[in-house]
Amino acid sequence: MATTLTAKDFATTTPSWWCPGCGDFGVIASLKQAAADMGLRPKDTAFISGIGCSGKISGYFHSYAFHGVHGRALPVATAVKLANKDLTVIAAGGDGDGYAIGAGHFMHAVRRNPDVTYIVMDNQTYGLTKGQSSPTSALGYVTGTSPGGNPDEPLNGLAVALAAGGTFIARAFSSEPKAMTEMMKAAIAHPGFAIVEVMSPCVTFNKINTYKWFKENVYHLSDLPDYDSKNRAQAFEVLMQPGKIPLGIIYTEIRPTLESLTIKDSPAIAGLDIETANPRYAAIQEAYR
Amino acid sequence: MATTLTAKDFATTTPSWWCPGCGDFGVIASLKQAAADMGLRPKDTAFISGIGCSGKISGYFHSYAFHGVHGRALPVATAVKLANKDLTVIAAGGDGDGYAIGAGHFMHAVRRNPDVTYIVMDNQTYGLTKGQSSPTSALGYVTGTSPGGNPDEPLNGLAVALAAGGTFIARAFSSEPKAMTEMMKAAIAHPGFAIVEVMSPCVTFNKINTYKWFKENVYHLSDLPDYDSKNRAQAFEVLMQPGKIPLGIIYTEIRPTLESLTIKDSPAIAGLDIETANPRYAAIQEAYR
Amino acid sequence: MILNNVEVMFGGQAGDGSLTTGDLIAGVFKHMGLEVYTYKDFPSRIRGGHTNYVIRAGETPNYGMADYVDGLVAFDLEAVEKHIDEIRPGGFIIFDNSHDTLTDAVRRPGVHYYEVPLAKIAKEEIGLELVRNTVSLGVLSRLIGMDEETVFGDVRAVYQRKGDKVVDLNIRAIQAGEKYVDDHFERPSGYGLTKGVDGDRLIMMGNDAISYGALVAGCRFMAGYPITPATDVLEWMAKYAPKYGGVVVQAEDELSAINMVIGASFAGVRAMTSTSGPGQALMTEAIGLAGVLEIPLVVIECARAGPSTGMPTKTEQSNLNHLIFSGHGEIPRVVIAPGTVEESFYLTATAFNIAEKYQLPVFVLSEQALCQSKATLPSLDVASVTVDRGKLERNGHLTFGEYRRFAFTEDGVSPRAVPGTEGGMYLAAGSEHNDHGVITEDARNRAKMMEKRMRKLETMRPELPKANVLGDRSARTAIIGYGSNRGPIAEAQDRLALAGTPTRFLQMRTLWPFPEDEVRDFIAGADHIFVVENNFTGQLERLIRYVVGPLPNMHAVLKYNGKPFRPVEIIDAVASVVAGAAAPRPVGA
Amino acid sequence: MILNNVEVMFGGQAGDGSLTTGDLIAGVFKHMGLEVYTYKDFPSRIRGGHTNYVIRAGETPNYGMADYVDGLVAFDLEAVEKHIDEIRPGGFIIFDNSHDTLTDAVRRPGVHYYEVPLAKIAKEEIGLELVRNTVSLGVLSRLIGMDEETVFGDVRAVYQRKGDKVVDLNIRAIQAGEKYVDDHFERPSGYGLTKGVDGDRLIMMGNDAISYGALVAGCRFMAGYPITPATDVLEWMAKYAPKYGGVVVQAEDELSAINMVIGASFAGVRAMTSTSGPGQALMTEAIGLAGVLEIPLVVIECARAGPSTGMPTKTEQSNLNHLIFSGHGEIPRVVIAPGTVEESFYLTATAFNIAEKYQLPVFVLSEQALCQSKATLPSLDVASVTVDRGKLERNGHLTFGEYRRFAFTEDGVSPRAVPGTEGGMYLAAGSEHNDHGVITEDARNRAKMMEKRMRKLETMRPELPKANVLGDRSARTAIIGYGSNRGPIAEAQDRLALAGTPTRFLQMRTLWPFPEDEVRDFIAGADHIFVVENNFTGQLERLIRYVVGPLPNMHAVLKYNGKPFRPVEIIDAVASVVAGAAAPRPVGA
Ligand SMILES: Cc1ncc(C[n+]2csc(CCOP(=O)(O)OP(=O)(O)O)c2C)c(N)n1
Ligand SMILES: Cc1ncc(C[n+]2csc(CCOP(=O)(O)OP(=O)(O)O)c2C)c(N)n1
Ligand code: SF4
Ligand code: SF4
Ligand SMILES: [Mg+2]
Ligand SMILES: [Mg+2]
Repeated sequence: MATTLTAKDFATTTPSWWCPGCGDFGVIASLKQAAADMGLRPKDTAFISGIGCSGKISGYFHSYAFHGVHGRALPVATAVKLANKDLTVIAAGGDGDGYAIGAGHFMHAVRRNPDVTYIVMDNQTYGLTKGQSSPTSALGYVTGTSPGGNPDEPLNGLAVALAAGGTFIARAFSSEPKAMTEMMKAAIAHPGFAIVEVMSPCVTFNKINTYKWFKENVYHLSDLPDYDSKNRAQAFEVLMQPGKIPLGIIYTEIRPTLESLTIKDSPAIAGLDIETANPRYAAIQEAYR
Repeated sequence: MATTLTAKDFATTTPSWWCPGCGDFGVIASLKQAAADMGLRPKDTAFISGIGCSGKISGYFHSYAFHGVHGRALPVATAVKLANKDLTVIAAGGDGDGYAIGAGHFMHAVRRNPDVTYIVMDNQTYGLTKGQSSPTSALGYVTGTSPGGNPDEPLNGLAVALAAGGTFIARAFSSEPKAMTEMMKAAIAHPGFAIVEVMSPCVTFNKINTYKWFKENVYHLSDLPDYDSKNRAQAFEVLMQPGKIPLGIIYTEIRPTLESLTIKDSPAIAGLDIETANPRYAAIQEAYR
Repeated sequence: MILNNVEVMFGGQAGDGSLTTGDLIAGVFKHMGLEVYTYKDFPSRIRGGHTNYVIRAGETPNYGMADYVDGLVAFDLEAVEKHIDEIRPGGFIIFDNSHDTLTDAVRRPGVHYYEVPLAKIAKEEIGLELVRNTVSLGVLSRLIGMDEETVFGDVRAVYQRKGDKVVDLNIRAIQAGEKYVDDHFERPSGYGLTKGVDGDRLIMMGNDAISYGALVAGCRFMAGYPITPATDVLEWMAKYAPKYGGVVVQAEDELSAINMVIGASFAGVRAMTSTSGPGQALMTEAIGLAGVLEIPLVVIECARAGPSTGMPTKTEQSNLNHLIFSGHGEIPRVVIAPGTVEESFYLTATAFNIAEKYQLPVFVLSEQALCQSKATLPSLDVASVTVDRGKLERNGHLTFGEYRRFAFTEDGVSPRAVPGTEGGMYLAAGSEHNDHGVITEDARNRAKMMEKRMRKLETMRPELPKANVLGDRSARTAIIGYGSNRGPIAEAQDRLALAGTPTRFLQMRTLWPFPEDEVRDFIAGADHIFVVENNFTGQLERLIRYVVGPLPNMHAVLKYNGKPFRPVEIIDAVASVVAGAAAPRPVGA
Repeated sequence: MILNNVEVMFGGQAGDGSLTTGDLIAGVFKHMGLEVYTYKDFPSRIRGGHTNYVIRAGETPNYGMADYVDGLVAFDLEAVEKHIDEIRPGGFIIFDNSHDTLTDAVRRPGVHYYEVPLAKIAKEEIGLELVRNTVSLGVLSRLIGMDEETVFGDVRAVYQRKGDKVVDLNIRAIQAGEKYVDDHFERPSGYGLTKGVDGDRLIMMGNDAISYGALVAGCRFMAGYPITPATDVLEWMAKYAPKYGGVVVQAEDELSAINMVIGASFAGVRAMTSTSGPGQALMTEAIGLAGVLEIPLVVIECARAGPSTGMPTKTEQSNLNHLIFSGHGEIPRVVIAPGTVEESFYLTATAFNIAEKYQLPVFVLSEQALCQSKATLPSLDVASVTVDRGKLERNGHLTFGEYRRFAFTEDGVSPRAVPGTEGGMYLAAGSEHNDHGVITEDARNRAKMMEKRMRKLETMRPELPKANVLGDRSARTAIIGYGSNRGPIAEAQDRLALAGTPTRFLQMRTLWPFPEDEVRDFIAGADHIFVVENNFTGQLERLIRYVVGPLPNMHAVLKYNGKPFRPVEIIDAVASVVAGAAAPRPVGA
């Protein structure tokens, strides 16, 4: 069926549970547009999300959607890709889901490099639990759990990904839909683990990192005349630079995917016929005589 | 009691469970020497280890020792330091303990920067479970769980620590005891989270990364004329350089410790008198009238 | 005319501020001298989605909701649609007809409908639609006869810190509401309130009481990870603990949190964490570690509806099995469950003494309907809380080599040294170890060590919180329950008695080690035994069966739809069986 | 003279190669036509520390160890000291006196001591101390009369791939051992072996059989994290699965492993993981997710001695409570337990059908004494294994909107679509959801969904593996047990019968949903009921009590020192009670 789909075809009938003005609306909009532009098929797309306001996003994207437990979206997504390499696999979650409870899986997904796109919806707070500090919250950020100000240095997820061997590292801003859509398309097209960290403001709880604040603190790598997204040292420099938040594709590199090294060119596992017994089974026990 | 202690005073009577020739012997030897040189007191030292051959080390270091569950040494160590900031707190574990199951905690301990010294005994394999691949095993490393060769890019723990805001990042080699001892002293002296990754060969299972192999693949930063351990970009460069393994203090930086930002200058919590009720308790309920 | 006894429900959309107004009303009732209980029923989202807040007031304490709602303040039609059948015949609805209009489908005979353009009044007369909640308060106040002075006083107290303008705004909003009633309706004959004396009382949430109890018990370290409905405790401690020299850490996950608590306790500090189902599940491995290391710690479990993410903001008692039986291998552990906000304070304090005296993990089990509900209670007697640290060797001087951290003792408890203590150095190992703490796999030592650890479960029994027995001890109908069900059960008891079925009620407060004698003695001679709990499989009933066997006359009264029991549901269940039914139907199924 | 029935123990230091020799001897016994069982008792370290390997051979299958060891091959004094009291009167010890010398303390009347300088012979005559194990094999072979041809044949087979030099070395080592016996001792009259036919049999570990069963059942995805004693399964699958188009992932931890398994199953692949206690504990939260998502998966639990790290290489059955009751909220789940290596194959295959037909997690419970023990068994009938994927909608064409992933059905099982299927798109959410999969907190839907999920536990009952009943069904003495205790119990039965106490034995193979009728019927009319298990609290006995109550004549026979039962221990426990004791003493305590 070659009918071309539009963004609307990736919408579900479920009404969103997000607050009016939440940055996450921009994310789902760009994602649907990207899916349509790339000619994805809902039936061949798996969308795995974590837990959080952000995690609700899988319910709003028409596909084989999975809303698992907190922090485990990446192990699920990695396995879905291994189980059926013909699927387009996208994972998404919040800064807490991905960088706090999911931090270990994040690092390992990066080094394994499965062909999965991972969208981190970063609002620098825990939205769904009503505004505690998150791994990306600023030092001194005052919340219910940090009335004296957050004492923890914010975690630089993208820098960590770069150090862990990331092959596609990008950052978008949810009020720049066009750029975000293009970035998502590039990420989905990237053969390997692609991270898109989206600055997605929480209008209800985060009164510091607002749309306005971001507009004042972001800049576009495309504006740096000689920025080379293949240069890891340069990528590290812009990522570690305090204060300024770079937007755009920060780093890309091609190395073998997890599937290519494990399943190689054998067919998608999910398609195998396991109902009829394999004649080679019996031979195995000869080793135990 | 100002009697000066020797390395022997930090030994326990428990016979080691390590294989003859294991790299871990060098680690405990250097640690005891460092403790003696620095005038540490067993009663004021807490030594927290994970699970693995490496994790057994806490049983061989005379102190308040803690041998917890797999991968959780850092949360325990961080809390011990917060609970009694007057203690010298040292944590240790293997590459699996610290970089696989403990990866998330590692990243967060780094960013929190408690005054804890963390020794990662890296043998690039899972020793205690008989030689499976670990997060630091080379690509293609053949083991029982990876008969087709390890498909996962090795994890660069120190680079990740650098990206996550590490303040003391160093690497030693267990057959260079003197250098290792000095490094441990510097790490313990460092006011903040200090990581010493020790190349500690597993003579029983890892037939690739042997003492010989290391001797051929390591180099000393002290031999680089203009290497500056305060230069993060330079640190990133040497850490990401494929093939060559730099030894020495790779990066140092001073920023406030977790204790200094939370407990500030109030006394050690463990010393508080909680047996006698605080007169201010009653006032709290006035807010609930 | 029902005097001084009313249940009001605020129904609207999440985040519309009805929580503030609900709290305000709860305060007004208290200050009028009434006993108050509140219940929050909100969705797992921040803004939007139907939410409701029940405030109940009476002359005697009620620890739960009534059978029906007397007055519903509905900010939209959905609120009426969802709750119309919970309105007591003769009750009333204050409906905001600014945007929605009432449909015939929600009309019931005997229910009074007061249609008030709340939002419109707020917007046009006060100039701020947001204050429609306060306008509704004015309307309600007039209809049921709240004490105006108290209302104004509380409004001032609440909005003070936002400045006089805001105070004035809200005062005017109330007056506008009152005026609308005066202009359009006459006061319903149905309800009335008289102002009594407030007295030496408090009003707080179960989670506030738990936190307060922990602080007073000397808890100076808490590590946790946010999770509904347990986050309140973490936030309360984050606010107060530092003022008393303590520290609170928001960990990166629950695995870290529980291991931090173990570390802090190892170092000699009274430590705890608070969590709910999903986090509790992640703590399973470390709880086993605490058990074998004989490290004292307190875990606050604020249960919610599972399995998995389930319904995060709804109440359930489906975590009991997990607290008692989870984990590989066998360790001694304690599970205690307060039944009221007041008990939440005292039992939490007790938990720390048990944990330290017996050197093991103690779970304080609560659930959403109790831990996030506000209730009035007598002022708390902080002076009555004592701290008993058990066999703690601190700053003493032990003789290294002689000192045995895990000495085999008669009561199973061994002297506990903490870092900084001369001569007390030892290895705390999760691997099996001998009395010195040295790892060994010797079979005989292993057996002895298992017995030593498990022995504590027996030696501690006399010190465990006893159950409350309510009602008529000689009644032939017995009811057993715990936690938030104490309220509805006790209330059901009164009415059952009036209807000729006296009952006795065992409100269990220690659930593990299972108080076998307590239960056996209690059910002796009962014709019918009802075990009331909010879960599907009858987890408490199963534990009782283990002790007394599958009794033909024992019935689990179960509710697992996320809502707490209302008394009438228990009454019906009991009555049906007493009247000959084989077994009660699950409630709300 | 005991013919064709011998239990040999190799005792030395971990990593000294006695495992290889032990396996070699096990092979020799098999090839001589005997039935073999082996038990590995090693420390949680790689080199050094006392270890021993028991190889038992007989004419009829034994699924466990005998009461006593017939012959101990001791490479050091420690081995003799540790095991001298396990030697059967009339038994013998082959002692390597190269470095140690026997002390009086280890001399026992009736035990024959053959002192042989094994290491010295190996070093001086063969030129390689390492082959002292093989020398000892020669000594043993001669003493108990192994078939030389078979021995040489097996040695060749085993060392072949290491080249002719190594083969030759080992052959010479054996001959040296034999010669030493001929020169110094006469063969003991006590033991003898006759060569029979090997026949159509296999010899494998429980973990091999489990893995093989999974592969044949169509398992094509496995994710796991190494942990003793479960790592074997991960390594077996890593070797074979790729040859059949599958993939095996070593995850970064168990949290990742179990979530990967869920992901693979969501995508339509038969998936499993294998772990032991500590890892199982970490999987708790995700198991609840699988339950509410109705995702089929198989978890292999190879139990070891807890709590916490405990004794990682020792056996225990203390994880049953956890598998059944852990987790917040309530989900349907299945626990089945093979009792032999052969059953390990067939029941694992069955587990996958149950998991997929009922769309839930199925645990295959084994323990160190079974999963890491080798035994002889009839060749496996791979053709008899069928694959039933239940209501799986694959590559079909569903009508989106009509399709309901969680449709309310009579049997509780709903049609399961997997990615790639047209029209089957749905949201798999761990939050409560309606039949379409849309998240909802509606109370009525919630109750219905809980009932639908839990209903599966009832509809599946007819398909669950039935228990084996062994012994005299009409006997008045009943024994209940599962897993590795099948062997010692069955053996105890024979001897109890000879001694005048016939028994019936229920070897349970389905432990959850608890087979209430099976157990009730079995114990009906028994004078005494013994529940034999390797744990402290009597976890299985507790489950039985739940069904039938605390029977005065039901006794838990417990052993929790890390060692499996020997038949005599069960016999003594039964005999003591039959003779009037109130209750059996814990074994080895
Ligand atoms: C194991 C577990 N712990 C805690 C929670 C509670 N919880 C739900 S969402 C969340 C974090 C939300 O923050 P983030 O991931 O940044 O998502 P956001 O809501 O900000 O989009 C937490 C802690 C949970 N659901 N499961
Ligand atoms: C939760 C849990 N999973 C798995 C194990 C089994 N295990 C013990 S040590 C270990 C890893 C050892 O590797 P490493 O940390 O590198 O230490 P090494 O033995 O190499 O020094 C594993 C997987 C465990 N003890 N606990
Ligand atoms: S709380 Fe914040 S993150 Fe959550 S939906 Fe509202 S605005 Fe978005
Ligand atoms: S197995 Fe390897 S890591 Fe473990 S003790 Fe032996 S040599 Fe060291
Ligand atoms: Mg967030
Ligand atoms: Mg290692």
